[in-house]
Amino acid sequence: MQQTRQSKLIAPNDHGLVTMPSGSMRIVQLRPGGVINLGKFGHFLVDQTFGYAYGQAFEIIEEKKVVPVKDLSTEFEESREATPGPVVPDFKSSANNKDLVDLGQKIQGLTAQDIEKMKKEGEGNAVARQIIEKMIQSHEAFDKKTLFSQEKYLTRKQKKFTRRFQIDYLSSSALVKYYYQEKDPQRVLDLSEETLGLMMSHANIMPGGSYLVLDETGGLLVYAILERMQGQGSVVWLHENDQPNTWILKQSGYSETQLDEMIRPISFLEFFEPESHTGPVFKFTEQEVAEMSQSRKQSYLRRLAKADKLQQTVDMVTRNELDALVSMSTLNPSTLIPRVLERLAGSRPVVAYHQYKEMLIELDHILQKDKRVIMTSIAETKVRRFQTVPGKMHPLMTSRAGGGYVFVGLRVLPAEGVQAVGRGKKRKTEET
Amino acid sequence: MQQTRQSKLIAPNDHGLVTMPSGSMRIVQLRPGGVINLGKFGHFLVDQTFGYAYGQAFEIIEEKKVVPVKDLSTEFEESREATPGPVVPDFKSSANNKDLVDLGQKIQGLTAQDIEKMKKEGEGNAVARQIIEKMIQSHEAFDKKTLFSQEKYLTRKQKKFTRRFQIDYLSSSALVKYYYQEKDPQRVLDLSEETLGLMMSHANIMPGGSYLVLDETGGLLVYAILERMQGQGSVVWLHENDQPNTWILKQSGYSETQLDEMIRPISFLEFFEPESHTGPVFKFTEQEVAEMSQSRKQSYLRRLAKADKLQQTVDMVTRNELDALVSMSTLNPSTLIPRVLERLAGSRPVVAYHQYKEMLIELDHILQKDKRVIMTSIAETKVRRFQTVPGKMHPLMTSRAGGGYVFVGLRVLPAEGVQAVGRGKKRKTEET
Amino acid sequence: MFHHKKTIANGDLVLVYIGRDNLKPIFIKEGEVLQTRYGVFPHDSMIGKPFGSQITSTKNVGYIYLLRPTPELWTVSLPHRTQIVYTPDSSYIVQRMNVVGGSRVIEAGTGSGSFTHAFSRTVGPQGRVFSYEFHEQRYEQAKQEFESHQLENTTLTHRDVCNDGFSIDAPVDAQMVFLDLPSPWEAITHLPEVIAKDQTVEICCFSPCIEQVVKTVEALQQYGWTGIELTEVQAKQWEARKEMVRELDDAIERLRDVKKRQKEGLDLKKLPPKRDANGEEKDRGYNPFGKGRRIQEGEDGFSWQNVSKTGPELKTHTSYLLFARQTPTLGAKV
Amino acid sequence: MFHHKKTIANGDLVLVYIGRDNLKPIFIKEGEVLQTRYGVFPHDSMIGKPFGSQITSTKNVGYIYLLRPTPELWTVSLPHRTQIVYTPDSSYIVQRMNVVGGSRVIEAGTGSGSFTHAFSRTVGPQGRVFSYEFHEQRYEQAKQEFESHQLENTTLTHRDVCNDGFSIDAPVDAQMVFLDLPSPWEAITHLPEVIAKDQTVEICCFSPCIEQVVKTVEALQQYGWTGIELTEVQAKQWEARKEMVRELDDAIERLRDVKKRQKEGLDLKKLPPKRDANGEEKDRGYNPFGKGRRIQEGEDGFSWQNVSKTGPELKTHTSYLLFARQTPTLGAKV
Repeated sequence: MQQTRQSKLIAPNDHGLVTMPSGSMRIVQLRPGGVINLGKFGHFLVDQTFGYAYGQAFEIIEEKKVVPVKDLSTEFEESREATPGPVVPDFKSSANNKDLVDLGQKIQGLTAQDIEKMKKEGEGNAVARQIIEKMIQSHEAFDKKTLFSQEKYLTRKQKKFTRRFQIDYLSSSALVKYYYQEKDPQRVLDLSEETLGLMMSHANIMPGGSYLVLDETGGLLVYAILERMQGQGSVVWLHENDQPNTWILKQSGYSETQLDEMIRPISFLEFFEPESHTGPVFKFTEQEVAEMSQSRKQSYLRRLAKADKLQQTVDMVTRNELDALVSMSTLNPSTLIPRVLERLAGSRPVVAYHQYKEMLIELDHILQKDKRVIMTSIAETKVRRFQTVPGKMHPLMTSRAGGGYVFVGLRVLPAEGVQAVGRGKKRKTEET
Repeated sequence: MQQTRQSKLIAPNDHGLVTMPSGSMRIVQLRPGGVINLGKFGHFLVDQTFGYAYGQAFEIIEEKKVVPVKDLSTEFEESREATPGPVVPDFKSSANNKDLVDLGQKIQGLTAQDIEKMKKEGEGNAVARQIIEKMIQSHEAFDKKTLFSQEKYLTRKQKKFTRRFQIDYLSSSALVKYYYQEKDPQRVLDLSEETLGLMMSHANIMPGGSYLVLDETGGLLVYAILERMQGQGSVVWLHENDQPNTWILKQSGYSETQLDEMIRPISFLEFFEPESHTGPVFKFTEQEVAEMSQSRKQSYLRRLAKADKLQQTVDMVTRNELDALVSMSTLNPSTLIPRVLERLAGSRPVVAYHQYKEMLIELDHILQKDKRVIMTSIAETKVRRFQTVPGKMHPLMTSRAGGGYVFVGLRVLPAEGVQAVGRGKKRKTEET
Repeated sequence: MFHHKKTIANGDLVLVYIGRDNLKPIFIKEGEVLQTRYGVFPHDSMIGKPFGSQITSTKNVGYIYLLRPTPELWTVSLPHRTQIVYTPDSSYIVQRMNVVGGSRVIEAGTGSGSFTHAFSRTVGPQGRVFSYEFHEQRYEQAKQEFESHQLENTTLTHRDVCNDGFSIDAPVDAQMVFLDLPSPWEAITHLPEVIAKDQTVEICCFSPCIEQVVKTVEALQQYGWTGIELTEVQAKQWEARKEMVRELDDAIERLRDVKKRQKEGLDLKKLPPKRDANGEEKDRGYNPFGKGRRIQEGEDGFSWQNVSKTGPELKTHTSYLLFARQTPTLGAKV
Repeated sequence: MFHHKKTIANGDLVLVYIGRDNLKPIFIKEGEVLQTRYGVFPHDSMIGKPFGSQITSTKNVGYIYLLRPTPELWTVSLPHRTQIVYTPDSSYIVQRMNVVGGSRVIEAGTGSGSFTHAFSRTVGPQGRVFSYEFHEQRYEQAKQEFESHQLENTTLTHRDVCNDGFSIDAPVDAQMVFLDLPSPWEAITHLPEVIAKDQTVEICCFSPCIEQVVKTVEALQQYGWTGIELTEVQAKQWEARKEMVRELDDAIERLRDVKKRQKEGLDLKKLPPKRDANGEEKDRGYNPFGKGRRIQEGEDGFSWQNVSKTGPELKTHTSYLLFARQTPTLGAKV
């Protein structure tokens, strides 16, 4: 099957991630003819972005009109233009002068009249520089009297007025970052981008696999797996309701048909008691089918197809052919995971996420003693991001906490009646 | 009381921390006339170090003879001498040549004869440089063919042959680092230097205080507190045996008398049931005392003094005058801490260490609901150290794990019959 | 300011706890009152009370705690004039440099005085803190504050140490130096005049950016400081929480129940809620997880697991801490 | 090498699990045997068995597992020729750069090929990995390994990319670039020839030292790469353990018991141990914590709390990861 997601060019009706220079993000649907509102930064016509590469940054230069620009951030442009003295903003536009007057009024030690007077006493940048210098000297909010922090202050002011944004492809990373950093980490059970990546690798996700998945994030995990598989393979989605919650998947850009091909939902009842809860749908005769109304016939055919698919899924499951278990569930891992891992083929990863490490400890104890699982551990990963500005590099001062934990193990096929001769983890004995 | 610890100059009979360029450490007692054996690095006469400042680095230049040197590490000297080409070791001594031949023999692509041939074909550093270059080209263990890693390789070789060491004052930091990084973290319950510092600050340790302490490390915590107090104040040492285990304190350099003045041991029975387990010692009449043998009299006077001191300690405790609780105990914190914190004065810190965070969670739950305690949290701190070599700065690749966790709270005096009007932590409610 | 007193007296500084991150410093003064959202609290009712007392307002609605000042509490309550040094950094610096009762410490710049308080507490009456601030206004504010807080062991000087050094009329002989300056390499040149000559002296430079660290390493080397080591402190705070333990079997049972009712034609959502005698909503059908209503953490009738959680935001960087020391070569004495 | 097969066949690569950090790669060959400390394991007995099978030795003492190769397991088992890229780093890089089935990736240098395997697994049959190694011997070893591992989607080139660039006879059009080189700024200049022109291209540079990072940032800027961000990954592994819960009341009771016996003149230590019917040592007096004997974690008769513990050593630094991207300005189409 060919590649199912076009992630290169901004295309009509795509969902995309819009990022601002401040780092704030939003998910938008790029409808042809639509207008996206960026609050105080203005609006832009969606049509003007189609055909550009995802990752393109734009600047709103006039009402709704955008032009492509090189970078979302203006940092590097500023540092290239930096003058040896204190940083001086552009004083040509009256808008900026007004900003300075506003600024001045907030400062002890200088009144608005003082500032006006200084500006009148000379013209152009020399005066502006004096103004800035005097303001810096008296401004409380200046941490230290250095070029370094003045730039920071003015960069911050500048950032507020740069009307730029970037449109990124809505990858699983874009999605998880949006929810985890920006919107509501609990929606994705506090999952971070790096923890998601760790799960994908440990679960050995690759095109053509069949993965047993629990996903209470609304489909983020399923989406990440589909993304890696690019149409080849399937996800058996084990869920505790009538049908899985797919609200994130709806932003994915996959069509219903594509999703239907790749995702095989199965409820707990169907999974654990297939005999009682699956089985052939009542079949009408060809004559009866021909006599049905169009809508009734379609409904019937859909039910048949669904039952057929479910039967295939049940067969896959009961044949123990699944290539990994990847779980993001809030059910007690200690009792859930041992039950479902039985359906994995041999030498297949068991990967279980939980927001709280404490919830995975008992699972590790239980599976350490379970002959069906080896190489268990609980993994934790955290990425530290840096302010990456030449001359002023340092880790970000604050970041989102959390990110979750991942239990990892390998499902094996124990031989019958084997003596555990000096095997298993040596337990440290206590001596008090 | 005057300062009880001389921490400036290396003095006879002190215990000191000896550090090698590799970073390895050992604790030694500097006995006059003694000899300290540093294994393959040689020996040194202790007498030659007295009078130098603690922190002094020395080099063993001849059998047992040491001279003071500027720095333990030779890193900066090397980088100051660095030549533009590949780093060349000193070829004047035959010992080094031998090293190279040995090295050569380990390398595929060059035989010892090749190396000898190259050396014979020329003299001096040019030849040496060729040898090194060729070795680097063919040596498997060279990560990358750059100056950078060659230096690292040769610096490592050089470090092995530099006969330097440093003598540091045995501060609480030196002690905890020695056990935590080098010897056996379990002896200090996996406590790190930074966690110890965090406890000292949160417990508001200052000269003149009276601190209620549990210490299962053999006295490291007590020592840290005494160190901060410099003879002014006291430690009420609550322990679960006949007497506290003081094996670390024995290295402290405090005399028995000094320790006796500052430390007030009290057992659990004496603490919780003072009426049953403390009380006046049977007193002999003056006449009877005068007739005692010297040893029996001393023993009797000691018993009296001890009972007297214990009574004072009990009084301090029962008057609820203690200035902080600082606990390093392996007893269940949930049942221990609430019982002992009662003896704190109002607005006094409650600080409880445990190696495992999970052991402090229930304590936090319990004290969140305890009206006697506010501002609870569990703190964790970890220091990351860097290889601090100009041009090659990066965090250390590996470090000791662990370091422990600290519960922190503040003991308060609840008013009678107060309504908890919308107070306390808002519990996040679950909606499933 | 840092004492072992048990009882509040007139003139004392008290940190009034109004909420977890809401500590208000007040000086007790006869006749005055404290206004808070919980009502009015007369100072006279505080005098003679033990530190740590919980006090209710005159209306007896809500309450406060009267806390004894410590540097750690002060760090939470003080008005920030600059970025302050928080307890995970300051406690490590103090521990590592072996600042103890009687120590003599240099600190530049003073900034908001947060660390000055921590030093003052630790060195005690026998120790000395020499603090330097170049910014006039901040100097004035700190001066006033240190005086009203009675930091008698602290000497504050208005000085640009980078240009004009550290020397003052009194002997300094610092054993530990803490530099929180944009360009510490400029100040390092002036240190020889003011550090102790009879022992190893420790230094810590506090810089946010890597490039500053690199320059400072150079300067330290140049001026004979050794054992130069860059470090950074990563600290976290955890809170005890409870997570509902949801069992697979209960989930299966609930699904079975739902399916059964579906078959029976009941649409659970459309019916009005059942209520019990108290008017509380009763669960319809099998509802082992309290679905559809708000559950209190730890509530009876459910199974709970103790877990720990960090706050939503982590302080991932304050500054780099660069340590070094300088050892005078003293003579050996046998 | 990376397949979904369930059953072991002749010629397959199998990772034999002998112990937790002891994975031995073998190629199944009829007639051959595997020697381990547990005895002899004929390959013939492995053929036809499912991957993941536990096999006992001919002596039926001890056992091994026959594992299907994955890059993560390979990382544990491979012979290190250079410092390798471990899973916490590689998994983040792959996720962040959005490497998926069908992707085209450049990697330089190949090193020990650990990351090459991870890329190969992820891009799958439709994707391509272009790997470059300058060191001749390492190139030869990798070549042989990739061939025997049948990494058919991987093209290995012996090249010093810093001087001679990346171009090869076939089209590269890389969408992602991973540079693990001492001087990545030298290689960056050659990238325009080999990266895709119809979409944003992602890059990640892997450097241990800060100074390398600073230089690379400059070069990236210079060559039009944007969104430059420095990151580092800090990962930990935890293990479930049990800690004995020792109650204060039991400690008090034990002390009371000790004191009582002391008063009664018994010296517990001097007596020979009491033994029970099985010859096991019986506790003398009140001994709620099993003092004096070795207790198994979780042993009955004591109270236990689940805890987690990290290994004794932590990997605190592998390298800095510097990310950036390059977006071609394509025309807008309505």
